[in-house]
Amino acid sequence: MKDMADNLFITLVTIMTIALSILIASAGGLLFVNAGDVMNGWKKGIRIMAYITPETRESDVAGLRETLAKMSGVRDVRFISRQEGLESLKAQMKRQMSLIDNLDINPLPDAFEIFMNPEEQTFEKIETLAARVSALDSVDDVEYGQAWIGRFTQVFNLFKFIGITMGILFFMVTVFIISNTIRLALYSRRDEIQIMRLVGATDGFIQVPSYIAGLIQGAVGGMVGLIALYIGYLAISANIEKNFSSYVIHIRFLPWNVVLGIIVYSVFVGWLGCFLSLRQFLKNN
Amino acid sequence: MKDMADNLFITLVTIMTIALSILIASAGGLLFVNAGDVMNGWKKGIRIMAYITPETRESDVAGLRETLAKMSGVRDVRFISRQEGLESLKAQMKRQMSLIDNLDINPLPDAFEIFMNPEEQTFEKIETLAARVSALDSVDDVEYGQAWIGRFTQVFNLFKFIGITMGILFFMVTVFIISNTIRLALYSRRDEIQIMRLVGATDGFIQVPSYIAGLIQGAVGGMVGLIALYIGYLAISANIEKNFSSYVIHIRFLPWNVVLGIIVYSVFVGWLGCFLSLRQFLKNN
Amino acid sequence: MSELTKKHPIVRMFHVYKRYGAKNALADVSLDIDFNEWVFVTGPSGAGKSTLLKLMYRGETVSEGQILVDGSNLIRVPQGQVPMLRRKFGVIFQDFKLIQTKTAYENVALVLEVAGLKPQLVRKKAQNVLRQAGMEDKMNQYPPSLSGGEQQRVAVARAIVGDPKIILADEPTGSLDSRSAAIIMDLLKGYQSRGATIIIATHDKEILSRTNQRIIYLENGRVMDHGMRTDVERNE
Amino acid sequence: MSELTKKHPIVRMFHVYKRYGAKNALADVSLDIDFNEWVFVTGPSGAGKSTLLKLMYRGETVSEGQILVDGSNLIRVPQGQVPMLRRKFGVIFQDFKLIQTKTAYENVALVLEVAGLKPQLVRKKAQNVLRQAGMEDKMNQYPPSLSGGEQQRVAVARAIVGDPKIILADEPTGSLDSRSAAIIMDLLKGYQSRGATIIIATHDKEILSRTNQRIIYLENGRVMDHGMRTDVERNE
Ligand SMILES: Nc1ncnc2c1ncn2[C@@H]1O[C@H](COP(=O)(O)OP(=O)(O)OP(=O)(O)O)[C@@H](O)[C@H]1O
Ligand SMILES: Nc1ncnc2c1ncn2[C@@H]1O[C@H](COP(=O)(O)OP(=O)(O)OP(=O)(O)O)[C@@H](O)[C@H]1O
Ligand SMILES: [Mg+2]
Ligand SMILES: [Mg+2]
Repeated sequence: MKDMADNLFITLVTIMTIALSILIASAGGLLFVNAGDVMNGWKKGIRIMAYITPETRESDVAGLRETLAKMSGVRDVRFISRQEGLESLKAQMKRQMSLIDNLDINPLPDAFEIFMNPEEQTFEKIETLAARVSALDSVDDVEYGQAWIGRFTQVFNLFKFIGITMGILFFMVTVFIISNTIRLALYSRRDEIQIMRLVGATDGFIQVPSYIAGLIQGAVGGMVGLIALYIGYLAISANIEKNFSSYVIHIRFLPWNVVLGIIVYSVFVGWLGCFLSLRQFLKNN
Repeated sequence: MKDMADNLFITLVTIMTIALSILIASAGGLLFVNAGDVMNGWKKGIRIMAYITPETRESDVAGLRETLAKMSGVRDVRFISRQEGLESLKAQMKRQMSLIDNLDINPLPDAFEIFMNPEEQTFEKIETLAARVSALDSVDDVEYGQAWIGRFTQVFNLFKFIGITMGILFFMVTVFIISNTIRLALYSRRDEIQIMRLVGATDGFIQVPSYIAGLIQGAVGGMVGLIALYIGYLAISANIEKNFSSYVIHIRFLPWNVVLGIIVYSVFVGWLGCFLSLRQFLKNN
Repeated sequence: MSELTKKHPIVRMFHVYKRYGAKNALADVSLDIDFNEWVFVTGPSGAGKSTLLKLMYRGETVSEGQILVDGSNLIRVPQGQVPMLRRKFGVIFQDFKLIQTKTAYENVALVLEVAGLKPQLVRKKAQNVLRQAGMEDKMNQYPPSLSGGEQQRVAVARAIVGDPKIILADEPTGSLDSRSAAIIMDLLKGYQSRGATIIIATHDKEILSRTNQRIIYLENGRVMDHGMRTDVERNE
Repeated sequence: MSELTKKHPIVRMFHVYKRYGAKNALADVSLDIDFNEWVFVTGPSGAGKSTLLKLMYRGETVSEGQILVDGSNLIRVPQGQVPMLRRKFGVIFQDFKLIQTKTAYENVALVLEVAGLKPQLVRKKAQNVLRQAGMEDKMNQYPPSLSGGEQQRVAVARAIVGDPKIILADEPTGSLDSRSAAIIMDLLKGYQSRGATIIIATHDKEILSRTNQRIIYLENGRVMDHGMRTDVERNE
């Protein structure tokens, strides 16, 4: 059939368009998955240090631990003696080692290290908890880790928000471009469709091949996009590993359920593109 | 003219496609411009600390300064006395202040802080310079700031590489999608074009309206894309400013020459899309 | 078809108007066409012949008046039933309306596929009817590579392949030499004898002068002459 | 056009073949058509009439043989000069080939715009020729809203509007009643009297039987009869 050759071109255009949309969108997804990994790594590092007043008696420390452990949002509490504290400080300060070597006494207080449940770890929650811990009698002072991580969480959340907004936008854009591609394809078939109707074809008969084509194009486009992403991923991660050994975080590919979701999504997009363009086309032609 | 209504749809599709391509590509550009700003800010912070051996005489220090200042890639050299060093250390360590208060003597050596020319500031250059400084007799030890910034530069360069690769890919994708949209539009006009040829129209006569349309579509699409980007920029920067006051870096819009370049580029894309599709179309039809 | 046979009108029109803007393409047309009848519709260019046929298969809808086809009132046929209505007709369009991207064979077979026939039956019927129209050896060519007359014969084949109750032929011999035209007319006569109703719009003086069938003469959208079957000779 | 007038051939064909695959659409056709002559081409459906005309304006290229048009050898005309060659012709295509998305007026005006005429002149000429073809009141309609005969008259108007040297008319009256057909033939006669050469492919017995012009009879791609102008009566 001659229309196969004509249609082949249009089919390829549609598949390429879907593949590119999926590639770009899922590259964004890959970025988020890995940025999320990094964020989670950092989040695990967030803890609140509660420095205990020197006057606190040994026996009260156990009570304090209980109190802290019962506070909402707290996952774990660890006691760090002043000796431990000095050791870790020494470990942190390589250069200024001599500075610590010259110490006569240990100036550090005992402390509790408080870990939070990662799910509940928002900037606000950390601040609230820190305030409540700080209000306790036996607590001299509170330091909640790298405060910038809290800030960073907010920046990350902002980017997540931008990402989701762009994702929705991108979804609409993809559907738009694809339904237009399909509509242009139908457009070049409008004489044919008109004639089919005149010889008694139902809308169903006319639509079925378009739907089948749409679903196949969606599936193939999605897979091509993902394969391209995977190749890109391999190239980049190889590059990163070569240049940075395991220094920088290990990047991983999209989990298989997301991959599956993307293919389902692209089939859906193929279908939706067909649905929208066919409905409008058959109404107007 | 009735074909205006038909063409209007195809014209809108083309413009929207160009606008979306430009939006996505220039959003990437915006990200890079601002990431570049941040990087440059960080780069300015990179310096090499050269700790001077305690035995060095006062008079030799001046000579050392000269030697350092003459080294290639060095922009500025600043002497930091051991007193100054201790002060800044105290400033850095809020919590462990008591630790320093308990010091009997100042354990720090005198040092030179060496700043590099930002243009020449690659990771390799920093390492080379540090090695050469370290080889000097009067230099006890060398510390080049936050080594991670060097690493970070490399990550950034990798991303820049990915960005440029994606940019080129995106350029091709844009041209591809647009030339296909235009080709599909021509496709639905192929009877018309064939008839025009039969009544003696030259290829030029047939092409001119398509080219004009292509250029206008390119320009309008580019502008629509940039306006959409600007609106998005305003929304996001307002959001950032509200949430983080001036804590996070101030983000800026694309400089005007880049904006101009993008419009020129989108006009060029419109033209190229026409050129490619027309050339092939007129050959085959 | 003697005058004694009881009439069973298959198409009935009552005061039908079709307007395009201010223009009446058809005005106050009333007529009955009997089951198994053979009718010619003639008249000058732009008289409304094609419009008359279009209204019957609901290619257009009436502006005013009523049309009954095979007992059902066209304005009452719901949109979803229009394909069923159209399958009662075999239409030879004035401009052929062949699908340019399908071969002659595929164009003909489409009618049967649309009706849901089995593939082997489709093949047999479509090939058979193309043979009758003298297009056997060209059935794998695409319309643009066929001569005008060849395209017309494919259009005829497509119209009759589905064994429709009513054949609407709009200028079915306009692109044909007299020998090819005679073959087509014989083909249509064969279908009539198997029970079909035949309605032909034509300018062809030669065909009109030879017939003893009813001729409906249109001018400016109005029926000027109902030409009963008995008045064989017509003065144009 | 007496026999004494010296012949100036405007179209010359020498042993022309046109093959589509194994099929000869035209075989060994040699003929001369004189400047200002009026020639009919006839023959059964698929004989090669349209193909013969297509070769003249280089709608197709010959498989073998040579064609001279107005002194230039068609196979030597470079691709870039084809538009110029085509402007010498006014072609009435068998399937009209009107642009569906342009009005009747725009379709006719296109020929003049293509040739680079001034807008006011375009308007005047196009409207004038549409009036002559009897399409004055429908010139702002689109082809799909015109009747078959009306479309054909627009096609005729388009063919003559550019004052071409040669008019190629492929079945120019196929969709027309005899009165409209007579108007078109008169229009063409007027053009001949102003110096144009007229070549008409037709089946129309009525027209052929009335003429005293040369008739070229094709069958199976071969010229069976060159019909010199003197032999008025033809046996088909
Ligand atoms: N969609 C339309 N819009 C406006 N006018 C129309 C439309 N369709 C048909 N007409 C007009 O209606 C009139 C009748 O058209 P119709 O096609 O029925 O004529 P016809 O008798 O078949 O003529 P012909 O012999 O030339 O084919 C014509 O004048 C035509 O211009
Ligand atoms: N592109 C093509 N490919 C294959 N065969 C073709 C092509 N064009 C024409 N033919 C064949 O060439 C033959 C002559 O065609 P042509 O159109 O010249 O006939 P014609 O004399 O004009 O007939 P009609 O009176 O039916 O219009 C036909 O049999 C046709 O099928
Ligand atoms: Mg008609
Ligand atoms: Mg022909």
